[in-house]
Amino acid sequence: MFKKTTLLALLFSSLFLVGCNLGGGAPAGFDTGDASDEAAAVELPDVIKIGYIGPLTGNAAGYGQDMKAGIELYFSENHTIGDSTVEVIYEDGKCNGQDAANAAQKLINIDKVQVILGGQCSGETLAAAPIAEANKVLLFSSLSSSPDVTTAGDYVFRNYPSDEQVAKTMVDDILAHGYESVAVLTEQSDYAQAYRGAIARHLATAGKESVLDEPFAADNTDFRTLLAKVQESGADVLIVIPQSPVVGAFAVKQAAELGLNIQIYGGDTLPAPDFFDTAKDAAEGVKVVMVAEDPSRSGYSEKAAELPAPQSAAVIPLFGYDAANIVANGIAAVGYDGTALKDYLYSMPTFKGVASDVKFDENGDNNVSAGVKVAKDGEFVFVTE
Amino acid sequence: MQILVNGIIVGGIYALMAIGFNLIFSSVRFFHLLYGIVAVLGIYLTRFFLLTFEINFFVSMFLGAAIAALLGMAFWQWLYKPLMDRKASSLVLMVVSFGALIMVQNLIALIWKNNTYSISISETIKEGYHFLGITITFNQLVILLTSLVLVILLELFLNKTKYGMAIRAIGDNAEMTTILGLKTNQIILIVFFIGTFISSIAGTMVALEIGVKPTYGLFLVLKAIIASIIGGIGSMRGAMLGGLLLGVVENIGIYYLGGGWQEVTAFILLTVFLLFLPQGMFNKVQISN
Amino acid sequence: MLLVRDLNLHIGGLKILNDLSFDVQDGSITGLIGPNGAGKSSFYNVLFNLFPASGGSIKLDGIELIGKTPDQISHLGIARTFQDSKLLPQITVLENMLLSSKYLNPVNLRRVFFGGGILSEEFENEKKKARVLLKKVGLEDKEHSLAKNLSYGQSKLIETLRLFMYESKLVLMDEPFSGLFPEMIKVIKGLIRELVASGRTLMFVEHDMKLIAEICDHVIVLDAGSKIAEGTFEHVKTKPEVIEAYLGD
Amino acid sequence: MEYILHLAIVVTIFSILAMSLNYVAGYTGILSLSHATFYGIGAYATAILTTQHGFSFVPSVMVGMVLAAVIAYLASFPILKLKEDSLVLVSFGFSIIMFNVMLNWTDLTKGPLGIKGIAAPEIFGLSFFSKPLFFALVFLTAIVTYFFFRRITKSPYGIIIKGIRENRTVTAVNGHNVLRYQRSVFTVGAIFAAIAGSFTATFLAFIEPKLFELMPSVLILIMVILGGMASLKGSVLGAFILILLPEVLRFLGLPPSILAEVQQMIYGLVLILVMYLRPQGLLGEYKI
Repeated sequence: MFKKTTLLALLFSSLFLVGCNLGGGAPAGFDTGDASDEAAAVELPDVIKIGYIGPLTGNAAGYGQDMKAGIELYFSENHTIGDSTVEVIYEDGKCNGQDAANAAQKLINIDKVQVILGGQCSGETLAAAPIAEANKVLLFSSLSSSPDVTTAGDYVFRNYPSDEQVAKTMVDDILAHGYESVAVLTEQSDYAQAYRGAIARHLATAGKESVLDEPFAADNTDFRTLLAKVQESGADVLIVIPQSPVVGAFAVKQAAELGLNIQIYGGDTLPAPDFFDTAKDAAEGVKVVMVAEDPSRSGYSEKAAELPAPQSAAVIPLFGYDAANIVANGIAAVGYDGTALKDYLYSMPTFKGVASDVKFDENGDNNVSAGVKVAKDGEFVFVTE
Repeated sequence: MQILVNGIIVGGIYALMAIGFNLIFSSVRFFHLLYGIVAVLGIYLTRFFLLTFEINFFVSMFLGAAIAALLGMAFWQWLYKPLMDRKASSLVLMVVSFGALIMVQNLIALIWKNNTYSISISETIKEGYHFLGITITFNQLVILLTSLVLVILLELFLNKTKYGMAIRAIGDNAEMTTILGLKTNQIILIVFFIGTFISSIAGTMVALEIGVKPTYGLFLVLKAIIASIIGGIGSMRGAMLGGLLLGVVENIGIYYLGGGWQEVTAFILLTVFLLFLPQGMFNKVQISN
Repeated sequence: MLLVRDLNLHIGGLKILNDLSFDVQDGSITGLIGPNGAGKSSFYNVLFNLFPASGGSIKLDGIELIGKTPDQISHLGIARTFQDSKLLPQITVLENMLLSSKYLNPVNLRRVFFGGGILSEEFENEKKKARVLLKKVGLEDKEHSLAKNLSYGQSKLIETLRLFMYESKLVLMDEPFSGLFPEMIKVIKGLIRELVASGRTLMFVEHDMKLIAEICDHVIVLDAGSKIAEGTFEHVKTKPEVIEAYLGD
Repeated sequence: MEYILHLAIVVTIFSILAMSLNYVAGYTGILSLSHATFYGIGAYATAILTTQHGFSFVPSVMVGMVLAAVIAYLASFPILKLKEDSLVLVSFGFSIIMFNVMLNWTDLTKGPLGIKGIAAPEIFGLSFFSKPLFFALVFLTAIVTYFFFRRITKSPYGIIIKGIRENRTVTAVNGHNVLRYQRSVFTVGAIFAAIAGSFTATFLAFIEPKLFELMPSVLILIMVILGGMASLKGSVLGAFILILLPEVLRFLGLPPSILAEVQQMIYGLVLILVMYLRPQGLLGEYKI
């Protein structure tokens, strides 16, 4: 009995000691004064540590791994910034807030990074954002597309388009093709639900309303009953926004089996080999709206060729590549400091990346145009009209 | 109408899962939560044979199921039996089973990744057959037929063979089996083999419809448990009807409440049965009381 | 003290208890005997409403017990033991004893936190009482052992001992002697005498006719849920229906 | 060092959860798989009230506690009608239903998008934004929680609920209203889970339904089982081990691609080993 008590007392007191002494003087976040003006004379540490948070395991791992591959490619080409070597520390955010928050704390406090590339899922970014803000660390997300990220904080940036933009392009395309009644099926995930809201808003702006708008359970792959409902609703176009390619593929496959021959639009989560493995020939003609991938851009094809086969879409690792590039440029220009980097990003001229042009607005968002692609012979190609 | 058909097809798979689960539960009397994940392992093996050696679908399915079934026996012999010999409570066995479920699930994820994979018989997606205002696909016909054949074979086995009768006896009374001249442990091993075999086949049917991923282990065993309880644990016919009812109710739920509430309908059904009809539709044994 | 009238218990199509009627006199020791399955333990269970009676009445000093919950019935002054020792295996011997304690007011969270020490004072008294009892039977060193670590005889003993923790009027015992060695039987017999001496009325179910003859002043014989005889042991043992019931068993 | 402070806060919050679940599961024998639901109710109450209705922290916690109590009390009616395996199943079903409510009632909870920008607690004008202060607050709450449950379990009340865990019939026959005690225990356990939820909401500043799904409930139960049923100290130890385990793995240099799986496999292994080697848990006496 005595032993147990002692053990517990030790545990608790060690926790408490840590809390009171070691943790003392941690940034309280009140003083926002010391904006860095030392940008002119850039002094860099011997080793520059850059953090990464993204889903490396789980359902969304494809995106996290692709992004990681892009970042790895950049730093394998450019080992150093100035004279300093670069070390990227990859942490698994598992596409959820709690793990991303733990990872952010670890990166910021143990590894002392000034820059985190990530998170990739919006949930990761939103949970990591307040920690990054409080510690004045730059959080550069490439993939989080939730509109909420726009206002997540001063230190939060992304080079990927917000769902808001992508949804507008989709709705415009649907209206341009003269479809009358729209059915919308969205997965119960942050990304898909944000998308759903954006679609509804853009339809409303055009004076329209969907004839069916239903969420489906996360990772659900049995769409038969929902598709029967779509059929009954008399929709002539169906929007499916899944979190992962396979989920979307099952919707497409089962629609074909049901004989539901209407145009299907998907989110930018569809393009992946997985999608075609499952949907097979039913994929033909499915349209997706995503960031305007432009293979004619300088560097695009070369870099794409050097990367391992993407698990999501070819353009994803290139956004990672660009993000790494921008951050490296920033560090070279203003030094290894979160606040200085933040100011640099807001004021930097348009960056000509391999994936897209990048120019941040006052919210740290980047205006990238989106385009419509259609599935043809096992891959998505841009519609040229 | 189409909703009903969808429900019956999904329900047929649940029914198969429930039958295998029931078989095992009535001989060992604890929740064998590993049941689902071993079936999932069988599906991955099926897919592995299908893709690597390009063997016929049905041959792969039987190979996968047989290996899974051997694993099921191994789990009984080396995981549960030592605890059963120590007279551990059914809760302990359930917790151990859950721990093993987590381990196997993550092992599968390590080997084959976390993604959803699909399995298909043919290389193209064909539109289903339409008649009487409903649509049914080739896959679904395969599912219905396989389920039917399996159920008939099992009924014959349980009623016409010495082993089958021993299995039915063991649920009620362990002494009976000794009278029949068979060792209890042998019978339980056979039960694990057959139960797991059925679950793996049922799992492959699921994969034909909606694909497979590591987390489906828990999903499948939950459906099997719910269907068994609805039908009445210990009763084969109950398990079948329970599975069908569950499938139909779930699909009606999706239709009227919306896809977001899919999981909820199943558990409401379970709660209603546990509270008001704890012995299920065909009672044989009442659980925990 | 206890009036049982036309008591019935039907489960499914089975008549477990059938129009049972008898009285238990104040301060008496009443034996409830009969072959296996006669309904002796079932009577206890119906009395405590563990099985709901299908009809009839049980009155304790004029208060109807049918329809009351087990805890209410206990508070009216009835205590009981179980056939197979129902000591709770994973709590200590002392805690098993204290589970039978009654406090002046219901034990609830308000009294735990804002009772002004009254509850803890009562609690300490109960603990003292339990320790005195344990000491009396020489089990004081087992106070903190888990009940599952006791021998069969010891747990039977504690089961009887804890009847003293509560000033009950009526005590129902279910085979307190079964499976015990003679010395232990002697100890428990002594405890039973003390229970009676303290003014409690006793009922008990027992198979050993010698013990029944020795202890009981009144005997009720059940067979297949019905009372077939009643009176002193000497009286009932000569009755042909009693002999038949036992021989036919 | 803020990282260690961060982990200390997580451990402390989970200690509150594990202790309160131990009160429900370890002491009273109600093996509930819905603890994370009440944790979520507290978190959402604080998140919604402070971000949208201008509540300050303390009143929002109180609303969360009341809400959790009411919902737990109502849920206890179906859940406590059952025992053992079926109770586990129905409590699990209840948590699935509540998870879906959090997911689908988007007007209130914003569904899968989650709620962000939850401010740090402010009590009597003192802001707990800084980590050490916040830790002190959580730590104090954990100490209060510990002594609260200790006081109960050392009183006659504790003996009665342990009796209920062991055998409802015998406890009832000894004059205790079993159902009333069980309801009270279930409700009080839920209230403390809600407090932990309020802390988590302000601590992470962002919450989403996923945080309160099945796995957290299971994780808390594993903490209780590992630490020891009916041992409050054990629960603290369980929380300590299971929260720190994955963090230690981060430093082992395992490739991140297998980290999550390995971590989960260790959870599974821990469960099996505990059941085989020490079914009463590290500091407990009671075997399930």
